[in-house]
Amino acid sequence: MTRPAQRRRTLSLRLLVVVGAVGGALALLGVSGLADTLVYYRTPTELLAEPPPEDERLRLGGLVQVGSLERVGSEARFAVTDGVATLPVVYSGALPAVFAEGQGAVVEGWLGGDGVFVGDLVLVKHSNEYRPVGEAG
Amino acid sequence: MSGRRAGLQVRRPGTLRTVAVLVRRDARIALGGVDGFASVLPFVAAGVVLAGLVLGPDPAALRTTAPGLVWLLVLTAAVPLARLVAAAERDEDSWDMLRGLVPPGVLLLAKAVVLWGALAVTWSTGTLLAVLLLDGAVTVAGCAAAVLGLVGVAASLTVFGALLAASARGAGLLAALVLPAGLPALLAGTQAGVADEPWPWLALLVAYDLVAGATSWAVFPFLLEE
Amino acid sequence: MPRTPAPGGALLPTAAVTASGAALVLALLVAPEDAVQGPAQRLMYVHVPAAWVAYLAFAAVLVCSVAYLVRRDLRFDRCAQAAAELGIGLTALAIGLGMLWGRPVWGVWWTWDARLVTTTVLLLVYVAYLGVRRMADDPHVAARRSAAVGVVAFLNVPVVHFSVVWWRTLHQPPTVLGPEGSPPIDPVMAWALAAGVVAFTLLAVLVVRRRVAGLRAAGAEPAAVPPAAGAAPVITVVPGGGR
Amino acid sequence: MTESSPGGAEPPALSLHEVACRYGSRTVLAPLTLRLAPGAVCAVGGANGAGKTTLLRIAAGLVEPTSGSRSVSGRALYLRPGAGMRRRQRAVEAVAFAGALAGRPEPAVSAAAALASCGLPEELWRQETGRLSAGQQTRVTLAVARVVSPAVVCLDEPMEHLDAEGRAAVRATVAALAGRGTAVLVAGPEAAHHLGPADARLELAAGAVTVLG
Repeated sequence: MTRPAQRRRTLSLRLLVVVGAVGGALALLGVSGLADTLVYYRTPTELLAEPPPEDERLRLGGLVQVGSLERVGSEARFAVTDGVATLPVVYSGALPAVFAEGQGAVVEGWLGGDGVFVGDLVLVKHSNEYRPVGEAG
Repeated sequence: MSGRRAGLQVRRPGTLRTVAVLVRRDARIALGGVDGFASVLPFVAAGVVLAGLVLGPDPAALRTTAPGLVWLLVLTAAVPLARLVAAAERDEDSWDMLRGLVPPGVLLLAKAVVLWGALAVTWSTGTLLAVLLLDGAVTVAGCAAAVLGLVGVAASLTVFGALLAASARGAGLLAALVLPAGLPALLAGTQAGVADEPWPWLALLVAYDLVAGATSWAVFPFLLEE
Repeated sequence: MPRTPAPGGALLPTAAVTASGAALVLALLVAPEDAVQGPAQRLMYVHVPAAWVAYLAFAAVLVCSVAYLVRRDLRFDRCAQAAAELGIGLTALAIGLGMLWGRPVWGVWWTWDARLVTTTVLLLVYVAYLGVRRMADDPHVAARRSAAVGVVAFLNVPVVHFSVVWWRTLHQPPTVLGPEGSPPIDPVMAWALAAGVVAFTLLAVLVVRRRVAGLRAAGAEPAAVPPAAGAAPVITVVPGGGR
Repeated sequence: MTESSPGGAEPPALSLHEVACRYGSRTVLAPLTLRLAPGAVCAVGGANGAGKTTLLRIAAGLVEPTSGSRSVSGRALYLRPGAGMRRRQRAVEAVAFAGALAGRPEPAVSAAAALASCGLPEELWRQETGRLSAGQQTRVTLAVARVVSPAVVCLDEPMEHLDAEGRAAVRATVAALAGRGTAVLVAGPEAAHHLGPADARLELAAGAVTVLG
């Protein structure tokens, strides 16, 4: 109470150390390649390079290949691509309204032995781009 | 009455010496009885055994959940372990003497070392049981992650222990603060043991230790004030 | 301390109402419909400002906490509490609106994605922060402890913000505060978003100010009478003075 | 007791300058300036809740005063009877621990000497302190004060639970500490009667101090 000036000095030293530590930590995380560690979904390239065990439930993410979507009854077939590799997907159920060819999607399911991904849940992964109708790229 | 000096003039012992003295005392107290630290180990054992029962017969499922389970149990056990910092001292009226004799930074360091030891024993016990009962695996990276991750957990826990000391209420709130503060350790500690490439996770843990250590050091003296 | 009328009188409320109206018009009428997401995207004009102003509120908690630790003035403590309450409300709003937005666009209300989980943890930590405030009866003790927690809790904010950059998530990376120079957003949409942020910020200032006034009234303590100069008895004790 | 030390030749062991303590609007301790020279003994009396403990804790640096400042020429220790030890420590270990923290070169040796001077029977030295009686625990606390031997010792209600022999041990310890240059503040309900020889006797009532002489 009596020594605010002194307290301010020691506190600013302490804050400086904290800011330095946070900065150092952020820098460390920036260069550590953390991006490949906690993955919400895997890409077709990764799945083809390292096929998972057949009973493992996983998420496949990428762009829905243009021209690949066909609906047969309640079943939908399409291909998910990351620009390098492509995986065919079969899914039975209602697709989200926003789902479209050329858009991002994440499919939950299993990779079958025949190389076809059997999905039971389709999520749309939209990009961070916002464009009006008619201007979409 | 000239020439009288104030008390016996004795040099303040160095930081490491003080930490060693405090840690030795706390270790002796912890090993000497069944309350406090020792009651945490049966809890961890029960957790591992019950998980084996709940998760069923599939060895693959048990193996994959084992590291995360151990970390979850360690973080849960951390809540009662926080009492080792100050609440136990205050209950037995030794806290005032420690505050009088040990500077805040040294006290933080010593108590964090004590907690690190207690957490490390807890983690090792849990991991050993997971290996024996759940067919879990121990990897070098997993152990390194434990060594690193528990540093940050111990630093945060020391702060929460000081927070807990002054109030009997609020232990539940403490859990709401400790578990998120331990989230990086839970996440990276679990993943480092199973990932092909543990380095990013170990880097995350180093960053976590850095931040947790610096902030704990920055705020600890304010929690000691009355 | 005497209650001083707000500087500028009704200026701030007027500005807040104007900005809110403008944001509403821009978001609902002027801004074009998103080519991919359709009308659901308009939730962005509320969801994003709520999240940003929540960050801002938590930053205010941090600043007020540090200020309290330096000055030991309960005014800063009241500001910290009001800002934390607002931040919690806005974080909950952002999560709720995000769920409303996610259901039609992603296809799910909730998923175990790094951004969603870290945001929820952020909410829990600040709820616990408010709890810590109630752990002590003495206002200064409560203020000191919660200030310490307020400093530590803020560490969650960068984790939430960077979660979509560090990790591969379902949540899209930041559009405006991203690492790239030019945000990939239509200019009219960007204006609507900016209006939303301004409106939320002004409303937030209003709410915090009201709440601080309420807290001051609730916790009003009669100003301690400063001791008259020289009133303190001076006692010097030396050995051998007794009998 | 003297009102001013001649020339102030010697820096005080403890100097409290216009310290006051308020809790909300309630005054726990009215502003007070108190200087203790090395080796001075000051008894503080007063009813429960009169502010004795607050004064002692401010003096020991455990409580930050609401206003005013404090300076001390070395370490300060606040001790209640039974304080300074963990229940599962043996008596001699507890005292040696305090000595080691205070920087005693041979803590175990000084601990034994301190316990002997405080009159704890030797067969109890290796007893866990939690199993000692309240009076015996007080003697361990006194031994802690002796072995640390700081610039200022604040003893809060040391005479509680003590028989005549125990009170004599407290007086002897206070005298020994003062002889080594430690300034001692002793608190108890009746400063005038029970606290032994003192250089000054203060009486606190509702946070305000009166000097008894």
